[in-house]
Amino acid sequence: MNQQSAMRTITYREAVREAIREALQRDERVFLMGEDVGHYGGCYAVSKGLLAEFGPERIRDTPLSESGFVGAGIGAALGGMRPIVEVMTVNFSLLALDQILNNGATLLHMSGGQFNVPLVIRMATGAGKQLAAQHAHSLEGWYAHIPGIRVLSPATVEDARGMLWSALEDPDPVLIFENNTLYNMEGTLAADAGPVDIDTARVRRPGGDLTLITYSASLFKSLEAAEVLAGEGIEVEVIDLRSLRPLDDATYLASVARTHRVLIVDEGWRSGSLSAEISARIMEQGFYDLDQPVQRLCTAEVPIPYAHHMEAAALPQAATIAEAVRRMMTHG
Amino acid sequence: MNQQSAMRTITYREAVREAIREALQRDERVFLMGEDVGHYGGCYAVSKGLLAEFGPERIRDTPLSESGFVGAGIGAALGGMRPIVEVMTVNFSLLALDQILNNGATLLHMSGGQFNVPLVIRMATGAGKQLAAQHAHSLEGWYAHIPGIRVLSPATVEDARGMLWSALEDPDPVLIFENNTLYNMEGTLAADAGPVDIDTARVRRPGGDLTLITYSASLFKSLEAAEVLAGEGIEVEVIDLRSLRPLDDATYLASVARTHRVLIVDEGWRSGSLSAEISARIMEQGFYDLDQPVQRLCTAEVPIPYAHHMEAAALPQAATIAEAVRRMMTHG
Amino acid sequence: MTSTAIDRDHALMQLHQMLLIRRFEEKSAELYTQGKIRGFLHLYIGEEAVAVGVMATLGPEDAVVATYREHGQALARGMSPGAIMAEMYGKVEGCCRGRGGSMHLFDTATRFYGGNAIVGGGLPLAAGLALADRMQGRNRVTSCFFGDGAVAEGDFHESMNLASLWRLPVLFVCENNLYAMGTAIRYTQASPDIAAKGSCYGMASAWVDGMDVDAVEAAARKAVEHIRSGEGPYLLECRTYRFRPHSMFDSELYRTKEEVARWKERDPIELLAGRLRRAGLLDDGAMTALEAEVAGEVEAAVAFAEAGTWEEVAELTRFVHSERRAS
Amino acid sequence: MTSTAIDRDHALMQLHQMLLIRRFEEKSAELYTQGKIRGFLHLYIGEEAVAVGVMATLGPEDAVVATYREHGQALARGMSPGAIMAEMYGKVEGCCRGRGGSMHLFDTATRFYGGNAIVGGGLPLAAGLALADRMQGRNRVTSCFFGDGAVAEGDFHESMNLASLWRLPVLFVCENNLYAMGTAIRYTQASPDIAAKGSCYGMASAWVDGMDVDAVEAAARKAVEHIRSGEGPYLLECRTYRFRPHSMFDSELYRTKEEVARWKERDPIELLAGRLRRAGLLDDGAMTALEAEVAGEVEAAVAFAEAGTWEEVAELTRFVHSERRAS
Ligand SMILES: Cc1ncc(C[n+]2csc(CCOP(=O)(O)OP(=O)(O)O)c2C)c(N)n1
Ligand SMILES: Cc1ncc(C[n+]2csc(CCOP(=O)(O)OP(=O)(O)O)c2C)c(N)n1
Ligand SMILES: [Mg+2]
Ligand SMILES: [Mg+2]
Repeated sequence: MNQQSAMRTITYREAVREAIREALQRDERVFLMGEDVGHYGGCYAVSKGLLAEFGPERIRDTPLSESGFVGAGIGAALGGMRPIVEVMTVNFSLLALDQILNNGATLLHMSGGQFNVPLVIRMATGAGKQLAAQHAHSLEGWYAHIPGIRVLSPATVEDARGMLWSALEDPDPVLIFENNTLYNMEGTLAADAGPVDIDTARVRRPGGDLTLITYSASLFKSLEAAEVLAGEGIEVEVIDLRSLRPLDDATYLASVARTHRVLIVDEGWRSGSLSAEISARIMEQGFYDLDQPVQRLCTAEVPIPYAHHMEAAALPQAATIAEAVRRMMTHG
Repeated sequence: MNQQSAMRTITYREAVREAIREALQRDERVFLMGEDVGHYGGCYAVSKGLLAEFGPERIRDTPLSESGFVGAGIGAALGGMRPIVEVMTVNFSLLALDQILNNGATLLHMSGGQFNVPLVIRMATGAGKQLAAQHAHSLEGWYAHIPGIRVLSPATVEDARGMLWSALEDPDPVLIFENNTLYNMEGTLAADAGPVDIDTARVRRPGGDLTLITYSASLFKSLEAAEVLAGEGIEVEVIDLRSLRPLDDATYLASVARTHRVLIVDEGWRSGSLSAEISARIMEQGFYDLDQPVQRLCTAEVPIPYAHHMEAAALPQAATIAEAVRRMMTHG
Repeated sequence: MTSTAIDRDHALMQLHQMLLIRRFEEKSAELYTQGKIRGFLHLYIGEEAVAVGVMATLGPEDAVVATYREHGQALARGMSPGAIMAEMYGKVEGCCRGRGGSMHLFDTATRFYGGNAIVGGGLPLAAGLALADRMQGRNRVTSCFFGDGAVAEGDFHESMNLASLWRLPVLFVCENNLYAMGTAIRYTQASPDIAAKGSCYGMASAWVDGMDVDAVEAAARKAVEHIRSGEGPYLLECRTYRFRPHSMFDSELYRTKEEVARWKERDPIELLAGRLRRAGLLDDGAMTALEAEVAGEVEAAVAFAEAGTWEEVAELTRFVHSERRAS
Repeated sequence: MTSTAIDRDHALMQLHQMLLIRRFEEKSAELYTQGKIRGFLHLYIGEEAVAVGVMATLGPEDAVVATYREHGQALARGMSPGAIMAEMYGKVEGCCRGRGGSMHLFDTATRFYGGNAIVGGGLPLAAGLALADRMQGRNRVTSCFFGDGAVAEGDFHESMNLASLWRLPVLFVCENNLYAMGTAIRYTQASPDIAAKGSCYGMASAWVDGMDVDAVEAAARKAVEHIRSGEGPYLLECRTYRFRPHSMFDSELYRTKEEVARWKERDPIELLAGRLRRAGLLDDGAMTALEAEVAGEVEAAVAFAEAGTWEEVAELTRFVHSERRAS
């Protein structure tokens, strides 16, 4: 079998579903719990079919009780299970934030190392579907502030498939954010795709002129912009962070040392976004490599509006990314 | 009456209490609501005596229902009242974060400008009292990520006294964070102290060698460090941010243009803290003024431990601040 | 006017409102498939008697807090169909300048406070609005609509307790349509008798057939009287059913066609129309005329929305904060 | 051993435990004023019968989730007094290396899961621990202690519903001491009958005199049997009173000295001791011996704490994450 034939096309949604199915098959301590994961098949149809395959104990529909079932996930993890808790969107997860921060992220340290919490929480995130101000925020970068948890942001089908496995092997809480605009995206995957490393960032496109640091759905907008810019003679190196906490400083600093210019693209609200942390770290660790100040392109600091043109205007887009790069290349 | 005699000494606690009392006297739409604000006299004794003075309708003890009573505060503000909602500590406010972000901060924009929320939320914040990992976090910088709210951080008795007035005049939600280590602090206040501006940062100590940006309790540690450093011939300009959202960029950028060196001291966890945002802004707007990279001194990224020495080690202290400045002055 | 004439006018008004909701939403679904409306669209079809029955008992000074499934409440409350439709088009002439869409209808004129898309998130607001009324000595009622799914949320519990503890003038209306998205109430409630939960909060409560607009109105009237007389809040469970999928993305794996068909036999519009016909208050001609009138209203709403304009992109950051200082 | 001998041993064990809690805490308060213990210190004095009565009904495989007022539970569960005292000193020999202090006692050996200082925050954990047991087919009980104040929190509601819906083996123990900090239950509960709230969740429940250790134990035993037989969770309200201020910072403006004095007449230790004396199972000599034994234990705990060492500052970031991979 040649390499070509060992690849297959799969959607992001299917990749997540496969990852869940396989986890359920591999380890009987694993179960999926959340609103509408069972009979409905998942709000984004991720878990469709799993109830029939694994039954209602392991594909567990919960009442609308975000704090309750996330906390129960923490308790079940303490009790020896390996729960995958799905919170429908990051917006609703605020209802469970006390459990996530004050218990999930804290118990191990506070108990002097006695009680670890091997829990995975999956959430949809992101705008772009006209779901308006209570369904469209990107708070994954905000979650990355919390010590004691890992925050992952799979952009590719390979990561959608592989990060869950690795997350389940982690002894501590891992939050996985799936951008809701990616579920229908197709990508190719090795037939034998397995776990992926969750510690490092990846250069998704090499380039020598400017380092573009991003993650999740913005990766594709950035790659699109990079393609356009390549036609103009500007070679952008595009880095996919993959893990938002901890950040893999080494990968982007190495790139900065080569390109001397940095643009960070982040779908979070600008002030206090993850892009600020990355800029600050480059300030601290890469200052003398810089030819010009690090720039950021983020979501406008507004509750995301419903109207299509307004929502689009609020977010970074391929065109505005390309424009930001061009501005930097002219002024730099 | 000379200027001297028009000043009086007051604790931070009394300053907040006076501010609340006066607001209650000035505007009958104002009321105070929260856990133990009435019969107990306030968890930090801030509201002691107010129940007797204003009665249980306006000094309203609530059940332990953070989401419920913060949401009710939002509703009451919509209904024409001017609530001051007290959440005992920022740690517990996570239980109300959905109401704060998804309703309080969002309603005005989402309703197309129809419904503003004139609400003030006060919370205690900060470590230093050995209250351990569920009572000692400093999340005010994290709150500063949310569009649609103001975030204030009074460090002085003057601000503790005056910011509440200004906050109540704001038509939109204002969060005021009172560091729990400051309540016993004494300061002097003009007898006729009134509202203070809540838009600008203040230079609390001028100096030409280095700009130190901080807020709240760290201000005093920073001033202490600056005093020591002055003895060593290092003149540190200490800036008190006062407002964490919006940030007053102009004040600190002007200082940076004079000193060319910046240290930010922030009691939040380092990654994703407010210090990152400020560093990123200086990167963007003050890069060419810098002689060396902006540095940050923050709280260690750990749940705050109980033991005194461990808690102290987790936080920025006058000594570690001075040391950080010295390092910068030698290497710069 | 004779009392029969009054009754007839009132009944026809109810029918009119329910029909308007029905046709307005049918049109919305059509427009959704055409891509004119996007985002999430939750239809109220089948549940019209609840909104219409309750709204009839409220005065203009009263307030309404609803969920993301709120076209019915908005229309029954008297909001402009054109402004609602334009909102769903995302036009600046929409009731929220196109920023909210279907899930976030707001209106100062009718005291309509959303359109809340966080399940349970409207309940604390309602308690607060009622608190403001009570503290300002206004004899108003805040009605708060939510689904059976919301009952499991902590906010339900906290708000019910607060409202009862402080005797706040809130009418809690639970629209129990037996499902929260695709999760049947037996999977969400250990004890599915929602009205009975009032007792744990010392709150008066009742349940009513939510397909019968007269029954809903009578029950709501009793509840509102209770509230206005200062006896505290009231929980009214309306047992109803949604005829359509949860939203436009739902393949309805979780319930049978037969179950849906059985409930459709109790269509609230048919129920009322049949009753009126039997009482001789409605005939084919009147029904045709009513349908035509409603069709005209829906058409006008669509025309208004179509003619609408887009908010300037430069306005994106407008209203993050107020443009005026507080008074 | 005769059954009377068993009863006597058991009663003396109860008395011993209650006395140990009492003297341990009296000592803690003293050490607090000396500055040896800092942070928040919440004493259980007056409520000893609850922890002691309930713990007697649990086996070593069962689990305990408690609040920030948990010295009583920790001691009654069999955690080492020395490790608890060292924890409050902030020493590395403490049960959490001095990181938790009084509010955060944890212990793997006795399955003691805190020490949770977010009111209500332990309830979802308890539901989850019980879920793990059920899914793994272990016939264990998770006991979960919380105060009357916690009942108003959304987490109470969500956890009660979840536990009952899924028939999870949780014993919910509400320590109703009539106050949440300084707020009397009449200001926090619209309907102050906590045991009655079980009905809204279809959960078996009862209340019991929390000053009478035998009554608590009997009630808890019944509840635990119910749970172990697979009939689902149980809510047990224990009516009790704290004799001391809420914490060391409380000036107790919210209750009268007379009220406190009245409750002290029902001191759980005196109640049991009196009963034993009347039954001829306890005399002055035995009591003196017991006091001496307990004093020795407390002294040993203090000595252990005093002899303890400080965690290295370099260890500050240890255990933010686990040091091993998951198995
Ligand atoms: C806090 C929260 N959790 C989850 C959702 C996703 N969601 C939207 S509607 C819905 C079902 C709500 O059911 P119910 O309360 O019965 O109202 P219905 O849709 O039946 O009118 C869910 C789970 C949400 N919007 N908010
Ligand atoms: C969520 C939360 N809100 C507020 C507090 C502050 N607080 C600590 S103990 C307490 C009173 C709790 O009362 P109760 O549940 O009756 O327990 P008791 O102290 O009487 O044992 C309060 C308000 C907290 N720790 N957590
Ligand atoms: Mg429903
Ligand atoms: Mg209590």
